[in-house]
Amino acid sequence: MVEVIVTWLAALATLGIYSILYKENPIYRFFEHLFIGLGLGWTIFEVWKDVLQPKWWTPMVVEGKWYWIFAFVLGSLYYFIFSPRFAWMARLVISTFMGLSAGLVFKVTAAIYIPQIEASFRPITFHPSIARGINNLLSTIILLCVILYFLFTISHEKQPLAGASKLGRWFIMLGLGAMFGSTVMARLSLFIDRLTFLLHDWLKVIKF
Amino acid sequence: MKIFHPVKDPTLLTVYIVASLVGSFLVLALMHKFLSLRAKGRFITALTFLAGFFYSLEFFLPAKNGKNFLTPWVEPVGDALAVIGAFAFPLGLVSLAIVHWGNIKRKREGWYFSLVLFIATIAMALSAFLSYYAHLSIAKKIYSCLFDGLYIPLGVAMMSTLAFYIVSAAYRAFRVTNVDAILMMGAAIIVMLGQIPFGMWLTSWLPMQGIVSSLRIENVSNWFMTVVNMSVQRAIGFGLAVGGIAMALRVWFSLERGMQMGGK
Amino acid sequence: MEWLIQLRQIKRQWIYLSLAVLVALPLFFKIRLPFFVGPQAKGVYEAVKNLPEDKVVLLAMDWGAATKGESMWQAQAVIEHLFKEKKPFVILGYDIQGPQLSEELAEKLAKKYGRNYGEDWFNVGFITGGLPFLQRIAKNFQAAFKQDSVKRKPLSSLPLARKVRDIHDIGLIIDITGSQSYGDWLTIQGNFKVPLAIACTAVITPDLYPFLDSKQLIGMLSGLKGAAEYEALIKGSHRKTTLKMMMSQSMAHLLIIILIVLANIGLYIERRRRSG
Amino acid sequence: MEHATTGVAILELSITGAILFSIFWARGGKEFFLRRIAAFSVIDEAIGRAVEMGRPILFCTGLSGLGVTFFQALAILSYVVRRAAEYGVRVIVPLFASEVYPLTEEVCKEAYRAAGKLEEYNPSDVFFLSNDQFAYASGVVGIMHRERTATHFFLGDFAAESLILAEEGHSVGAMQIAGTPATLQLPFFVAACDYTLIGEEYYAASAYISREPIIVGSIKGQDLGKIILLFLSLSGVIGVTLGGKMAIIFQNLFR
Repeated sequence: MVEVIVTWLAALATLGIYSILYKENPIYRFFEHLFIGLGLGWTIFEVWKDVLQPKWWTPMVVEGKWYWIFAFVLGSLYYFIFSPRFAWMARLVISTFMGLSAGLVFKVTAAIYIPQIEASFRPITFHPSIARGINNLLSTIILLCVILYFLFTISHEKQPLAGASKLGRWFIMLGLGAMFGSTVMARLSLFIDRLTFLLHDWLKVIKF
Repeated sequence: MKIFHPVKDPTLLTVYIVASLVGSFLVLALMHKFLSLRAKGRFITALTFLAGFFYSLEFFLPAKNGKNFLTPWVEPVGDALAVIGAFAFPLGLVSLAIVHWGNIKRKREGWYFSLVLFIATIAMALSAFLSYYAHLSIAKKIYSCLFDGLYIPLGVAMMSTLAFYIVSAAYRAFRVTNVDAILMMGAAIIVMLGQIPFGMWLTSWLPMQGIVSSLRIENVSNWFMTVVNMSVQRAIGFGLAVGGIAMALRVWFSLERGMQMGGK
Repeated sequence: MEWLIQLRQIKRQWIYLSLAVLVALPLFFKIRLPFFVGPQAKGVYEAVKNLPEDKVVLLAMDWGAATKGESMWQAQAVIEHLFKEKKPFVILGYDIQGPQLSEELAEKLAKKYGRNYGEDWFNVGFITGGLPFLQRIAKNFQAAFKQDSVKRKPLSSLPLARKVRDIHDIGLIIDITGSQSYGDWLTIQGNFKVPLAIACTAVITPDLYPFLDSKQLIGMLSGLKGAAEYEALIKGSHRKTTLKMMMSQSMAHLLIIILIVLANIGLYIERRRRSG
Repeated sequence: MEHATTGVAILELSITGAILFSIFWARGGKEFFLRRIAAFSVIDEAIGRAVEMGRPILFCTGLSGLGVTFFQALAILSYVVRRAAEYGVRVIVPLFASEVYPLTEEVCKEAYRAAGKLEEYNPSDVFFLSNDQFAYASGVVGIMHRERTATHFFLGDFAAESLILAEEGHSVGAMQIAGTPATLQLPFFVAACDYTLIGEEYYAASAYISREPIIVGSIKGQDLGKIILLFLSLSGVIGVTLGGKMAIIFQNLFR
């Protein structure tokens, strides 16, 4: 029984969201607010179950680590943000968070971009396969031109840089176009899945 | 770490907790009274500066078998950040509630949708807590209807609208107006054709081997992806790496005008 | 001539409606656009067909619900072909759901082709330990698994499982994956020279081309297109579900390209009229 | 990579050194040239459009949590809110991560104070909307249609929902400026928005907007950093092409 209700609710929710494609209307607005409300309710549950209980309440009350109350003190300082006289206390916590996350940039940059730097070392050798050599040469030229395009404090009027950065912008456009084209399939399959749900699971008008 | 050892006995524990609660607010009150506005500002800027050293030093300092003197603190600090951040969630909830309570109170047009939002929030939170902690079967049914019946499908439906938007975006953007648009359009069409069997059929008459085979649509499309696209993404990545470090340094040394918590 | 210029500003609601209709049509009616099966998909098909008599196929199901939209159809096409050609295979995988979901596929297809668990295929389920564990399997398959994941019985009790002693009894490895797991299988292929094919999600395809032209891979299935190409190769597979979905994809892709052409025609005529 | 290897430490610290050196060089009075970037020269025009139409501005920071991407978006938000406050135009800021709400609230209030309009500041224009990616997208789309926002800024971390926001934003007839380090979303912003900051242009925003000498100095540092990476990459290509010992050195540079 619950299955049938779930299928019907899912179908109505899907059609409600799709109504925005025609124009903004009360049906969409209803499902929009419903969606945000459900999301908030779920987050309230998740924040307690996954963060506050296991990482704060249990260590403090059950395991006796009394010093976790300071996390509560710091967390409560946020709430002084609305009072002009005490707002500086909120800034204590905010500025500490800003400093900590700024310091994190070195590890994040290393994890994401160092492998990219290593991958840019491509041998321009034509021995095993000529195509690979040409492609590696082209990749290096593209890398050079696109980086030159991003130079801000050097004027792009003078010749060697002007041509290279224009070429760089053209390669960027080709790259963006290729990225766009390669994503079309994935986005369409999202809709095809929804359509097969509506036609097969809900209306049962097509068979698989 | 001696003083920070756990306390098992419940009454002593409550004493410790209450004492530290009162103690910290006392310290804050004293700071509030005796520190001048400028001193508070400088203290806040100093906090940003000091906090910046934690993760950067932990990353750069040499680590003997994977640990340096800061490494043991990474996990607790991470948990503390998550917990303190979690305390900001109710504040965010309050900010949204104020907006929507305002709609209801002033009976602004469409106020009943704000009511729907409140009801949905309470219904989902209650049914989630009751079914998880109290294992009530009625709560489990309601939760299943709300979660599997509405919440998940709403997300999947919203994401699937991307199929429509990608079509209208392509229709509007790929116009022969300037070089940028032409290049982007050309690469997009080739890669799109390379993904469907019909596209491959268009150039299936070309030989399978040899130089000419590189003109087959799937090979041209793959060339765009593996040579052009990968190198462009890599070059953009180099810029972002440097830009990210620059932004972090501007924040770390409080150089950004709008974000100086300690004031100028 | 006036309406030609209007092609430049087709209202988006009409575009969305035509997309919905064009995508739905192939699901109802048998629409077949000209269809071409690429060399990579044929490579996998041939490898399965030419599997030596005494060898077994190893199906690595390194996918889960997240990439079901592509990986499940690939798994179904490959398993159906293995049953049709009566080629024995073993299922395992790095992902908890992969082996389970493909076991359901296998049981459903086994009824149609009259194949029996334990003789035509067996499943050792979810494996952990990454590459080192794969190295162990390659050297001594029997010792690596206490029991199979379906009947929960020792491998010696299953006739097919008894035959798989080590990597030399494996004639072909097919890794169906939505992640970087193919790296481990490439290493195994490098060490033991067992033919390897990879069925990946479309987004991973560009990463695999270098391994195709260096012949480390004998074939590849790329996303839903790969599944549709493979299913088209299997004669008599009546359902052709992936083919219908692939037709929907093709219709949508062609709609986009036609719209772009129309828009530019409208633009061209309008510009010529303004300058003419 | 849990801890920096010597190669990584040298590289990242030399980039940091280049940036700090340029900042002190600028603090010493050195003026730097900045090439024109279209998106930055139209920010005032975009705000002006909202003023003429008497309709609010939407500033969407996408899925950004607390981090450098969000800080850059905040630096731009601070400028946009200050300019908008001068003309009495509302800036609606729906947020995805609740932990960034206090910081955003504080920056907007400071912007109104800097514009000398603190009493007109309406705290409920900045609010936490949802931390579910697509609930957030559906909510922002609703705001666009109901508040009839005239100008949209999409600046920060974005994922798949970028195209929903950009396309619905276009259908509302708004002028849209976007910028994100999420390279995979650039094609959709370039296709659907009027101006898009590509890659590192996003991190040059605060320099272009504030034109403060110190921050423009850090942009010079970014250029020096890029030249370091470019030089490293090219020498790596040569080293690997030569093969032999050179290749091994470069392959293990960061091990």
